[in-house]
Amino acid sequence: MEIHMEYYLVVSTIMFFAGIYGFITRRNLLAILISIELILNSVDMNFVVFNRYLFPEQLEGLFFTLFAIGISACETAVAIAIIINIYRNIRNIQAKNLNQLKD
Amino acid sequence: MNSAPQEAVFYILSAAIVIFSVMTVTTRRILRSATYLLFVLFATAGLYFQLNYSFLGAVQLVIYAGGIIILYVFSILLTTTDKDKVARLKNSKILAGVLTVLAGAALCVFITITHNFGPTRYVGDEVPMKVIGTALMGTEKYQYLLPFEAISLLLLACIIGGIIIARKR
Amino acid sequence: MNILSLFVLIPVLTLGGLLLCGNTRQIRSVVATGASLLLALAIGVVIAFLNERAAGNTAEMLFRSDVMWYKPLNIHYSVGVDGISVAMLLLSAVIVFTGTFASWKMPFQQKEYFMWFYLLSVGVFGFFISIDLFTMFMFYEVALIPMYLLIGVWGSGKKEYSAMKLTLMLMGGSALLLVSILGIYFHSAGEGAPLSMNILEIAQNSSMPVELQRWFFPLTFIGFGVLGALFPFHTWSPDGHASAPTAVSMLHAGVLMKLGGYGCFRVAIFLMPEAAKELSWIFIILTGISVVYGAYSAIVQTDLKYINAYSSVSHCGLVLFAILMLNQTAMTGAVLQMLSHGLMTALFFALIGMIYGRTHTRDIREMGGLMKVIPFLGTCYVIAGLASLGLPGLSGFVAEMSVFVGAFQETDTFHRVFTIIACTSIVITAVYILRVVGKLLYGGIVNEHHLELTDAVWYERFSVIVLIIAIAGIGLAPLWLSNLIQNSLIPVLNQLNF
Amino acid sequence: MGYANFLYMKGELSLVAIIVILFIYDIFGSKKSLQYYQPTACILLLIHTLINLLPGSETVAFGGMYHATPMGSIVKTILSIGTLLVFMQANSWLKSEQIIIRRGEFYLITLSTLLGMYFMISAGHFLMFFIGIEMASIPMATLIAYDKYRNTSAEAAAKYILSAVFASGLSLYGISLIYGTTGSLYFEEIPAGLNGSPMQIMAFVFFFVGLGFKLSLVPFHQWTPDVYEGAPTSVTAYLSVISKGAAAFVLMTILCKVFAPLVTEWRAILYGIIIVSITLANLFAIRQQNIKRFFAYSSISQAGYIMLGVISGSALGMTSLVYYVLVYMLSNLAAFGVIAAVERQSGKIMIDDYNGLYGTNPRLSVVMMLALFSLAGIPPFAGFFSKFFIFAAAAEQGYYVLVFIALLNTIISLYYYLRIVKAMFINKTETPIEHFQTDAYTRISLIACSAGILLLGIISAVYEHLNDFSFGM
Amino acid sequence: MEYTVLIFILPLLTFLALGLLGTKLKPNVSGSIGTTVLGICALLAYITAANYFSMPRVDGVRETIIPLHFEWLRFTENLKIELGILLDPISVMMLVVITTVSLMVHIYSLGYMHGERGFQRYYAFLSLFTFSMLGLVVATNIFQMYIFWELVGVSSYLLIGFYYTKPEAVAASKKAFIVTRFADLGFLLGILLLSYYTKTFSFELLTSGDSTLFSQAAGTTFMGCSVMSWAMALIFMGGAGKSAMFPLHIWLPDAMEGPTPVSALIHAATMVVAGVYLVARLFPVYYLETPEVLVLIAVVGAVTSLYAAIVACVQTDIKRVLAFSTISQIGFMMVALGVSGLEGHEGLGYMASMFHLFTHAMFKALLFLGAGAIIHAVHSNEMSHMGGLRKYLPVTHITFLVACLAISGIPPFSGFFSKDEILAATFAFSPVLGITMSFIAALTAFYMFRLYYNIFWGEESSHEHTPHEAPKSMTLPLVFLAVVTVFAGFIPFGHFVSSNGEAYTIHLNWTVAISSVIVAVIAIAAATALYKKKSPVPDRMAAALPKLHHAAYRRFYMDELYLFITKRIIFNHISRPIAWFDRHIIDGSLNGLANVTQRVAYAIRGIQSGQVQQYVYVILLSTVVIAALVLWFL
Repeated sequence: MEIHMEYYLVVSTIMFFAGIYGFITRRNLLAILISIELILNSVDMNFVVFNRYLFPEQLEGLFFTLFAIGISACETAVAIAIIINIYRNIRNIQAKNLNQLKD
Repeated sequence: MNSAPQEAVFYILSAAIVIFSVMTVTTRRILRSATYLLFVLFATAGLYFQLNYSFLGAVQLVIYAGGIIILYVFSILLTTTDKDKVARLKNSKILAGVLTVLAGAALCVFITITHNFGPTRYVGDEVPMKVIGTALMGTEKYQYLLPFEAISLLLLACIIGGIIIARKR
Repeated sequence: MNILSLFVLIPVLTLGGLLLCGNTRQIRSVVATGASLLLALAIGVVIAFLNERAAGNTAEMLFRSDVMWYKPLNIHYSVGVDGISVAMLLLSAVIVFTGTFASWKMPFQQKEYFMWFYLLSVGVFGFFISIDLFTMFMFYEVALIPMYLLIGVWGSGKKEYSAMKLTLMLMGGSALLLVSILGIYFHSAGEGAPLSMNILEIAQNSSMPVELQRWFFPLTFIGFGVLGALFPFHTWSPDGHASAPTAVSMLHAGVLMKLGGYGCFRVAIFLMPEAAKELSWIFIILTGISVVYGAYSAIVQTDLKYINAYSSVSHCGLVLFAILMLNQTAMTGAVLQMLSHGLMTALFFALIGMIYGRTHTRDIREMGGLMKVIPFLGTCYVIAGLASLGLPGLSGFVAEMSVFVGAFQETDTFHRVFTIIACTSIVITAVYILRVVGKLLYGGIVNEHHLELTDAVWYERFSVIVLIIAIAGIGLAPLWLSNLIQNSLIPVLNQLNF
Repeated sequence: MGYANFLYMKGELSLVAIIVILFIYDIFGSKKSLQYYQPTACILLLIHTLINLLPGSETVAFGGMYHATPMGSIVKTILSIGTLLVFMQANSWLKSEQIIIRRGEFYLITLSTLLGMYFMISAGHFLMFFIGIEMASIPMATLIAYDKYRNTSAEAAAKYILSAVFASGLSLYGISLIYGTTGSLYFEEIPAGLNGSPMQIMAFVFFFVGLGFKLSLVPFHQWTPDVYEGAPTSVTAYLSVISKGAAAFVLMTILCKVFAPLVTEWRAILYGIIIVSITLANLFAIRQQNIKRFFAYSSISQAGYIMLGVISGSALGMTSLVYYVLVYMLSNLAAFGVIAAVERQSGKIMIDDYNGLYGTNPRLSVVMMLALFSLAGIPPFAGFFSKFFIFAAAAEQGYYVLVFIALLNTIISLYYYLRIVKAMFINKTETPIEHFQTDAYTRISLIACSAGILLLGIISAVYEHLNDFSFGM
Repeated sequence: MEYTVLIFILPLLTFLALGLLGTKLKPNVSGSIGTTVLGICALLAYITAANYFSMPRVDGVRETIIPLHFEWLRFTENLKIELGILLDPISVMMLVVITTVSLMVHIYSLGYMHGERGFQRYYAFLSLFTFSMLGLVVATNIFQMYIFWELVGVSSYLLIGFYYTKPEAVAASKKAFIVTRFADLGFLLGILLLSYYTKTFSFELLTSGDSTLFSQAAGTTFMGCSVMSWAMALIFMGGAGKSAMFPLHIWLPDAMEGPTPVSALIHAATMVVAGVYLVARLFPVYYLETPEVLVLIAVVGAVTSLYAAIVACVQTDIKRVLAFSTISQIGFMMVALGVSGLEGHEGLGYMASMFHLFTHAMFKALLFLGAGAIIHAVHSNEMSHMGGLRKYLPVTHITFLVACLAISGIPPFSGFFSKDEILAATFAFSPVLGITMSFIAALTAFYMFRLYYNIFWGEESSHEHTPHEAPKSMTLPLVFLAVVTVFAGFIPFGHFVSSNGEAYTIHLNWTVAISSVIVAVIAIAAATALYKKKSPVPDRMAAALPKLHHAAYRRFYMDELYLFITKRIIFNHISRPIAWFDRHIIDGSLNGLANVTQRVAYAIRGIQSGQVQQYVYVILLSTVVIAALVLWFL
């Protein structure tokens, strides 16, 4: 067993935080959404790896990943719908323009 | 999974994931960003295959790579204007982001590495489709009919909602 | 139906009646009925109480009634009265009664005014009949909030500021109180025994460890003390009283501030006697300061209501001071002082309101020689002043003397020194009372318009006279009252001597 | 067993049935018959509420995936009552010109989110929990964007969905680590695997973010004011009570059932979060001018109070929490009912606009005042009782200092609640909101809310009923 | 002797009736009601006295009778206030004095106050005062005394401030009340101390000579004095306040702003001697337990007497002169008590003091009423507006002269006898004191005749209208009192009143008597020389010692001191700072708290930037921080 499970986890963690970084630094709403995909994807990977390495008897991780992919698709769809709506309203999808509501 | 090629595959895919992830969030062109994301997703699917979760890999390819990325690309094309890329964050904000993210990542990685997960029991077998199918449609423990039904309702609701918001009227 | 529950029910019914009222006449008849019923009830309860006691009923609380309310927390609606509560009920009824007549004419929204007023009285009466900590606290808070609107809507001057300040400070007090009530509740019974909110049961169990009492006693005392105008938590009082409409000032200074003293006594000292003994010195210092401080502050005020408010700080300080002496005489004095201060300060505020209603100023520098034009109000003001400075034959004297004699039973130097300090207040009181009387009533007319003022009309006379009769009643025949109170103090004293 | 498992899910099934009926009605109903859509929806939901009124017994179905407790069932009933009230208040908004074409979908989506909450409440497995929480939040975003030609509505929706997805990402990460360290996603199996290792603690913290976000606890709260302000008022009402109530109950169940071994840790976390939530929200609320935004901060601080029940982890705490949620729901809905009515009538949503409201609309003002007093915890209104009980629950576990801090904050909160009372009763203005008549649905809902506020505290039966079914750690 | 209760009840009822009915009654109706009732009271008092003094002595001692008492308020088992009537020689004597003088004043006022606004009120207050004063003297216990003590103070306040539209009157009434109130604080503290250690208020017990009563206090000291000394000194402070002893005398001259009959009744004959009465009442306690306080009393009395006599010599307001004269004479009484012993002839001072109290009440009331008649005639208090009045006011002149002679100690007028006893007692105690008191007696004679000559002799000043003799209602009391003054000295006073209740036979100490008469005659002669005719000598004397004269005229700046303490110290340096502190520090800190909260609320608004990424950043940061904190600390 040369490939330690931790390797996978490190990779997924990096992906996770890359997503977070993207989320808080990208200016375009769609780019932010893309970063979210990274986050979700890394979580999926965690589940799969844990399932495979630690608890292979059941398929809990696998199924969780399966459903998570579905849910992330829903999220994306709704989020994109909203973003498009914003685009219609203000002809622009820059995050900084979402600033009418503030203290 | 003791063979060298396996390892090589893992390292290549890992490298791809790490590199493309970072590029996804650092490139200033949104379309490229989507493309890099696609690569990341591909690589992830590759890892699933490598872990012998072929079904999952396939789902990943079909839904993520096939479905979601296409959605992204269309909406990007629909909404992008030229001036978008000009927008840049202040360095201080980027720095704060980088530092926080690095701190978080360091914490997580440190804890992950130092954590004792106990003995790993790697079983390299492919999961048969039939097992997956029964589990998905069963009502016993470790079977997932209820979530399956629930997610269908979720999808329905999201579709209705998405349409309501996105349609022109 | 328990007779005591009527004290809550009558105001509630009055509220309901008011809701149906259309015109001023109906409103007045409803409130007059309600107030009279309450007064009659209070007198009836006092008589019934005395009869029961005379018949040899020695139960700690009479007219008990107990209904399970919130079972999971063992909260009961539990009522009962001892001599002290009976006295306070009578006081409240008198002041609600006179307050009703004092606000016979309201410039606007009379219905709403009386609704809040009676909601306030629900809280007051409920508080005095409760022997369950929860209901006690609930009624306490019921009494606080109507103040905000009564002052804010019908008040004068910087009413919004005052109303907010008063409400928030009193809520601050009740925040402390709630913590300590919870603390008391969760230590109300020994290991395994069911917890209780009932004051009598808690006192009987007395299972609260002293270390915890040390925490909760100050909280409770300050919590109630805020309402009792304990230095330095008294500043809501001058502003609040100054801005409040007449009857509200009456009820507030006359009754609501007594909730503080009563609560300190009934909850803080009764339930946490060990800590009371240990920590009383802190509060003796504070109340001692209150007594003198209020009096000195009153000397330089120019607004009639401010003078009276500071005087209330001084007098209520004396109440708490006396309670902390932890002996029978002083505590009797404390209760007497509550009654006495309640009545005379209500009288004061009623008169100030009536004078203000005529002169449209409360600044004593702008008034003078009013005795000549409004002799009735002037005379009554002098009587109130004399009561306040402790003239024998009026209630203040009896109360103050009981307090001082009681306080003198504590021999150590600390108590002595503070007792003497408190005693000096009788001189300072005389100074500010006479100053006001001199400036306001005597001397020449300052403002020519004041020559055309008319003296009190019937409803004003009525409420003032009722109050004066009550004050003189206590002052002339205090023995029955003091016996009533002294007998009721025995359980507390037993607690204190464990 | 098999598919008979579904029969255990009475509440969910009837809700699905309503969704389907309404869906079909919306699609196939003629334009004329659609005018009965609103009453139909309300009546169906009422029936649903009534048939699920009795709590039933504890059921485990789908091999532990679905775990219904009587308390959960009560919470569901409370939520459906709240939803019913929101429907009634939303009526006049839904009838407005721009929205009427999307009216049917409003009910469908709202009910789906309600269904999501049901799943959340009855989850016995993290997957169900996750699906439930997503189902309660993703379609919610579309509701928030319902006034889709209003920029703020869309902006609020974007902020909501982005924050929500981010929070659920963190939460998922936590769940994955929990899975990795305990080997199970079933609630009843997890406690055995929890040993308090750093990884599990970190996992818990990440997991907590998701629910913290839904409850809008500080520091996961910042979306709240923006979204509350931007969303259509009825949706804000829904968001502020139903979604929050469900999340609070679920948080308590999960903390008590699943994370019981980590009790020291989560109590410490909650301790800090409660203090920060209540205090910070109060400080923010003080100077708000927009009444919806104001209520957003108010709801954040209320969530902090709700957490006092959670931190106790006792049966008393759970009773108090559910009771608190119920009272809070009625009070908040009463307030939002008034806000919505005023907004529909005059378009005014600033606190200063309420100056002199009592002079022109005494009834609405009184309802608003009841709601505010109840929220501030003034007796004899129900809010006093709920606050008292929740404080009692926390004090029982010895959290006196926390209770004290919370109580000090009630002073600040009283200040800002009184600001509105002051505006309505004391302040005078040249141009008050004119007298108007609200529609029947709003009136009924406001009467119901007021009755609840007045009676819930005095009548102890509700609380005692709840207490029969509550459980703690 | 239960009927004695009527003596109190009747004035009280009169007060209530007149007070409540107020202006509904015609003035002369209320006046005659008040006077009639007081007549009855006086009659009853005489009957009481006759009955009491005709009772046989028990073991050679006059019995103390308590015909009536009931419990009024109970503090503890032992400490209870009883209201009742205690009859013993001094209280019976006081009953007679009070009712007599009061009756005279009532009658006199019918004329003097005729047509005044508030006539009814005046009679109501007079009744109240009479009631209170009577209650005071018959008190069975020290607390009852305190109660009536306060009531007396209030009636005095009300009567001084009778002309309430006059600012001076208002100020004077205020001053009188507050100063005596301050003294009463001492009285109260004294009572509290005394009663705490003796466990009783009762005079009977306290004066029974039972030293076990005081055993509890033994050994307790405070600032070097025994606690009993403190208690008794404090009680004396109360007495000193009422009796205008230096330095608490300042209210009395101002109190002359009240109607003159009131001054006669309250501020000359009755109330101001309450302090003397108090000391006399507690005399056994003073003598047996705290003799050092008696010395203090003697010293205070002497100082006061001297001070007042000096000041009286230069005053120009006739009522002020009389007021200082009163202070001085009360000083005599105090000195007499201070030097007295208890048993047998040791008790000469006590007897003399009481005797002087009695005679003084009569002739001082006479003087004041006479002064009233004069003022009535010339409408001024100032000597400069008088002079040569003997033609116009013959009755007044004669009676006034009688009183002057009495106070100067010229035999056979009553003052001679009583003052002589006092001087004898002081000489017996200490020759120095005796000489001092004799000197004061001389001063007394001097200033009284200065007054007399300035009023009735000397140059006539111009009058707006010719002064005329007062009406019958006013002259009648003058004549009556003059008669009493002439003959009272022959009463065998020691037979009735003595320090231990045994009969005491007065023996004139001829040395003292003759010397004091000589001194008085010299003083009168001096006054005759200086003031009978307009003479430049007094002015020159005043010019020779300008400072002393001025200081004496300004009453040695005692009023300025009083003003300094009240206005400067209490008002400006205590009350104002406290009020400021309250408004700015206490209130300010609360407002500050509110402001800080508001400030913070505004300061933190930036956190809510409206940027969703910032929100998310906060979520992330706090998640990491929470995780790190929990991991670190737990």
